[in-house]
Amino acid sequence: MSIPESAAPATLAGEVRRKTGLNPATCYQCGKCSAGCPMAVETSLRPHDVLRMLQFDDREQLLSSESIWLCLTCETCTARCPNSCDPARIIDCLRETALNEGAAQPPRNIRAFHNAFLKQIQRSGRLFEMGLIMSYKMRSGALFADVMAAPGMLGRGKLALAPSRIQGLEEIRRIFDACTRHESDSTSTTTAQQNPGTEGAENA
Amino acid sequence: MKIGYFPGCSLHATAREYAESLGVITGPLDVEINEIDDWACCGATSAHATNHLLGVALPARTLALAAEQGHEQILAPCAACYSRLAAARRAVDNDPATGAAVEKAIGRSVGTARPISLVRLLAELAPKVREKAKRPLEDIKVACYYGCLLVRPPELNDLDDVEAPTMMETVVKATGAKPVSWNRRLDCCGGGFSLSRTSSVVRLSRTILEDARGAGADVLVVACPMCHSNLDFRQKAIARRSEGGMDIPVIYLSQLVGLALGQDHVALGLGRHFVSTASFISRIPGPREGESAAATEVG
Amino acid sequence: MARIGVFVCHCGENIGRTVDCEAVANACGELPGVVHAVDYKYMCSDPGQNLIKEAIAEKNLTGVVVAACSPHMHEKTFRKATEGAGLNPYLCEMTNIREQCSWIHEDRDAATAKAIDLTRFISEKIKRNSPLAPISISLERRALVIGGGISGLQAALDMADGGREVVLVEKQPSIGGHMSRLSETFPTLDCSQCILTPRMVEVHQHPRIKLLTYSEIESVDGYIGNFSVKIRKKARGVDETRCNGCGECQSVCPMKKIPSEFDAGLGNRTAIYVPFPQAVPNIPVIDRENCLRIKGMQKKKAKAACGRCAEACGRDAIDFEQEDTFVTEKVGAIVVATGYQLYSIGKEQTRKGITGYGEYGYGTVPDVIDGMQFERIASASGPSGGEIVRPSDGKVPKRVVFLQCIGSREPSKGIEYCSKLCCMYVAKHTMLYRHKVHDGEAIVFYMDIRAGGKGYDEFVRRAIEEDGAKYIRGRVSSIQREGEKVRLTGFDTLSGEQMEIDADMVVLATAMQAQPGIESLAQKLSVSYDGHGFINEAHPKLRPVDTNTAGVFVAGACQAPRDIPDSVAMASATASKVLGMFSKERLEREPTVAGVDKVTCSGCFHCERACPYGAVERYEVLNRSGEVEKVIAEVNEGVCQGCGSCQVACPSKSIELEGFTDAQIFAAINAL
Amino acid sequence: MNEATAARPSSEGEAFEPRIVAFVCNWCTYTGADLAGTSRIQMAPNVRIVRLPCTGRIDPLFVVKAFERGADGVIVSGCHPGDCHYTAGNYHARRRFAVFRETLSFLGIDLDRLTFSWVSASEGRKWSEIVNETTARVRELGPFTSYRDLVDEG
Repeated sequence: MSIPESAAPATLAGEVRRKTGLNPATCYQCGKCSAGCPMAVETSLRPHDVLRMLQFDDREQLLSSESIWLCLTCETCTARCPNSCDPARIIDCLRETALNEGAAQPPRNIRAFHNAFLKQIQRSGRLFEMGLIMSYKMRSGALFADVMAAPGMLGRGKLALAPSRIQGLEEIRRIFDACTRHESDSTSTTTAQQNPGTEGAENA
Repeated sequence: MKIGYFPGCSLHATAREYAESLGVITGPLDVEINEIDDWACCGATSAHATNHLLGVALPARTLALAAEQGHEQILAPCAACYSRLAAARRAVDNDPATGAAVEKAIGRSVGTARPISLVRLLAELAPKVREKAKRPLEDIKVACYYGCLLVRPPELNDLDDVEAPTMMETVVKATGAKPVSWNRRLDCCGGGFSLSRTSSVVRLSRTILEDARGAGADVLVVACPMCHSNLDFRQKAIARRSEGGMDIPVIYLSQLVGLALGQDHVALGLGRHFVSTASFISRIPGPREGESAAATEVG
Repeated sequence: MARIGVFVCHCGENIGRTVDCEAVANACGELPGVVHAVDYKYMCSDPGQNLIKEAIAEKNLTGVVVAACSPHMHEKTFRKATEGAGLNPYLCEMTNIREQCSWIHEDRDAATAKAIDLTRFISEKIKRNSPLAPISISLERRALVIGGGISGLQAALDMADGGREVVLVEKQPSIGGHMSRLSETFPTLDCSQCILTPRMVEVHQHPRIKLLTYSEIESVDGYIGNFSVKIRKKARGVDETRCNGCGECQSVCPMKKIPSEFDAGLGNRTAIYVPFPQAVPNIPVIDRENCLRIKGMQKKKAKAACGRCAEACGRDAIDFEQEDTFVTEKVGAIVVATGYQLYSIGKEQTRKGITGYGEYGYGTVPDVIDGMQFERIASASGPSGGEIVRPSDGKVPKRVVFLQCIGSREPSKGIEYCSKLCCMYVAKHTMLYRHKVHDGEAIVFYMDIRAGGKGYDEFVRRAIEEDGAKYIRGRVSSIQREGEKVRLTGFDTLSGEQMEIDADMVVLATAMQAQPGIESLAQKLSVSYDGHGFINEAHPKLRPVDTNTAGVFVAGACQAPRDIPDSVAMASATASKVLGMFSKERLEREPTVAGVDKVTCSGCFHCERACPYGAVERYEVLNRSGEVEKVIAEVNEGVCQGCGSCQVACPSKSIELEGFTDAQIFAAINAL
Repeated sequence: MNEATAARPSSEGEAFEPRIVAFVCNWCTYTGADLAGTSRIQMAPNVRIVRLPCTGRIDPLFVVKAFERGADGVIVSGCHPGDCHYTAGNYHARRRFAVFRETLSFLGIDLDRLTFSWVSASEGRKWSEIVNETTARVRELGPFTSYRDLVDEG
């Protein structure tokens, strides 16, 4: 079976196709996804631009772009794409590939949030909002954001004071390791230092 | 009807009132919800946004726990948790390679438990809600807000349609209230960027709230803690930017149903919202004095 | 002893690139009985065919095997060549080493080995072929046309002008089809009615055309030259002989608010109605679901309701008790011209596997209409008398947005093909709109403009350059009602801008689909159709207007999306095919029919039960004194179509299908 | 026994390549296979097509004879129910082969080596999938030797 050139294994599109089964070449650049994208006004690369760059293998520019991190994963593009290209899943895969290749450049706050969030799960299995906010503030430097909200939250009993740990914490750790190792087996590069899962574990 | 229950992290903290209201309406609706023992976070956006397998394995463990604890169905009131559980179910069922990797990661078989969203469950129970309603909310105009993960992606949608769902409206009508027709029902509120990119959340949630207000809604009803915090907790910031301010109470579908069933508004956690629900509650007639629950005849 | 000639074709490089034709020829050369084996670059060319003729003459061959393309392509060509050299054409067979070998394999050795195997099969089979003479059958030189749109009318007129009798069956109360609903037509902007109405009248008055409107095909029996078609004439409720079309009944009918199908739901009609002013025949029909009298009768009510039309009728032409009647027509050829229907964005769909447009509100957003509805609005005989107004409040829209490719080119909605002509009629719509609303703004969302016909692209450029239509390359994600306006969220991929447009009216260029129910008609005609319900032509280039069923032809949009100029040309093509067929007194038919071995047949008549055509008849074997010894089966050569089901059902193997006898098939299998 | 089949490459050197015979009807599946050809859809080269006017003409004995003469797998394919060019041929085939399946397994033929399918004239891709799937399945099952051993001994 001859795979069309734009999705040949060596290209980024080929890699996306291998990981997700989706073929970026099916996109005929109609712009309907970008028309409905809530973040189109704030991003330089809209969903159909991402597909275009994939078709022409602009690997570095795409993997290091900030736009793929500004995606709300709201699935509007995927729901309305005439060719079922599933841009949402493709952009998910690009973020993952970017992280694995150390090319990812998410805005600091967003990287901080994802890392804080995943570290929380590794620490107690469940989200402990106070811990999440502290960990997010440390990483993002947004020390004073929402400080005024704390009393309101406490007053309304919306802030648990202690994390609720689960028994199966070991299982959660094993899941994180397995998923990170699964990453390094299937990606071309071996290093996975950028992956938040592991980073969280380092400075627990 | 016995059903497994996956509260999700926020229902124990920032969205306590969602759990509280759910707790008081399941009784009258003859639904017994059993919290799954030792459940863990579903990973929400951060997991699947950075690592596809992680985004499936975490919820898959919950599916496995539910199956082991004898639950065929899992109620996931939070839209994000429902979406992740459905994504795990679909990945395991349709993609053998991912299924194998998931079962290797979680070290147990996933079993056959399936998630159900709260909107779907309440829509199925709508006749009972109508029959048990003690306090029909006649002249309350409600804007039903679905957001993204309740209806999209299409293959995970458990409601009646992807682009024109009516199940929330069905439940609202069952409570006696009147759903208004408005456009922003399925738009995204900014979701996981609440902390990390608040400006986007304010921009998106503002258009939603302004549209609901324009449609004459007295209250906005949601079924997702992320949407709720963006529309309620961030409403003060939005009010500063929207001419004429903004003061629409944002409550959970379970709270509205609770009100209709005559539950006390404190028990429903209606006091925990940032936008005061006092004025809205005052307009609701108390339960009909002297009439027994059974005799209440609902228009 | 068999003297077989094997001819292996390179077909330029189509075969030669992956199959070693020389090796195939050499390998077959050694087969027992093969006395001549050559390979040549183009067997179907003149020199190629001469190779066969010369070989037959020089080596007096008893069988010819041509290893080349599919028999569907050139079996007739090579059989003619064989016959030209004096050898019975049915002693020539083809091996398919192109479509079923060289084109689908890349490994040269495997493809060559396969080509040798396939050629060996047919070489063994040909040894058992017997010379056959074509069967001549009677030919009913009358034609049936199904569908009274522009294609059906044109085909009927051409055949009738060619001197043949034509029966034209139309499902709707009047002929004219979709074209009668159009305002103007591209690329000349001449008025649709002016071209069509004279055609309709010509058909109505043509001495050799029998027009059956408000009728449908009930069943089709027989075969090429001898079809017997049962037609259901649905009850109009009006006696056609008496009615003079005065229209009194319509004016008194109390049911005034029934949405008119002709006006695509924008205008209303009465229960007894004539679809449009220029209807042919100009005879009303009673809508049985909405007529108070008939509904009363169906509910067996004692007192007869309404009946005003009958009272008003001066010629006593109204007949509520009228029943469906049946007519059987004997015809030699059938032209299918049933046309198309437009895709609807609604939630309910008429075809399986098709989804509507939830993101555009499934058709619930007011002032969002489809192309046909815009034609009705723009048409002088339309609900607004030709003034462009919007359906919700009758106001003149100041900004109209046209969306191309709604349904078409959308695999996610179940339609992956392009409907070919929406680019043209959207450009036409912008012109009609701008000509009537000079200060109006016309915006078109498109992906690629496909205007490939003669004068077509110039037509679109005129809409853009002179009539000021604004073309935006991109698509719209959602359509919603925003107060009085229709809010579209779109994107312009050329400028990279997301945009929200508030329009007064939106026109969707929806996809062209096959008519609902075409599958059952195709099965009655045993004609094959594709996954979308479009009728399959026999071969896109070699036989574009034939179907695989002999004697059944296809014209117009029922075969694929097609505009009026192409439909008219295709209709005339079918007429020429039919007239060609009718130029002979009798028809010659493939002699591959079944025959009974009178000696071994025990008269169990299993074959009779297996035969779908009733081709098995009874033959009485008499003894010397004339008494009936036994009754055995006999095949009527004219009726038998050569399917072979009888042969497998026969316990004593006494009935054999010529060309596919057991000996031939087993010979091929044995060569495995 | 034809010499060509005797020398079939079953020596250890080359991997086992199954020989599959396909009995197809001329109007639907054969035309579908032609369409796969014109669209250049690549597929396994193991299948040899025998053209018959209709599946109604396919005698179950053909299937047995094919196995006897060295086939490792057989495909029988024709028009979808309702689409038959002769209106009822494929119904006959469906009934015959529904009954004949037991006899075939009684005759020692593993039913996994048999593929029955409906392929219409416009389903070129579906035909290529059936060819590839059957070839892969039969390759896994290995050569069908039981009949040939009988023939060699006899």
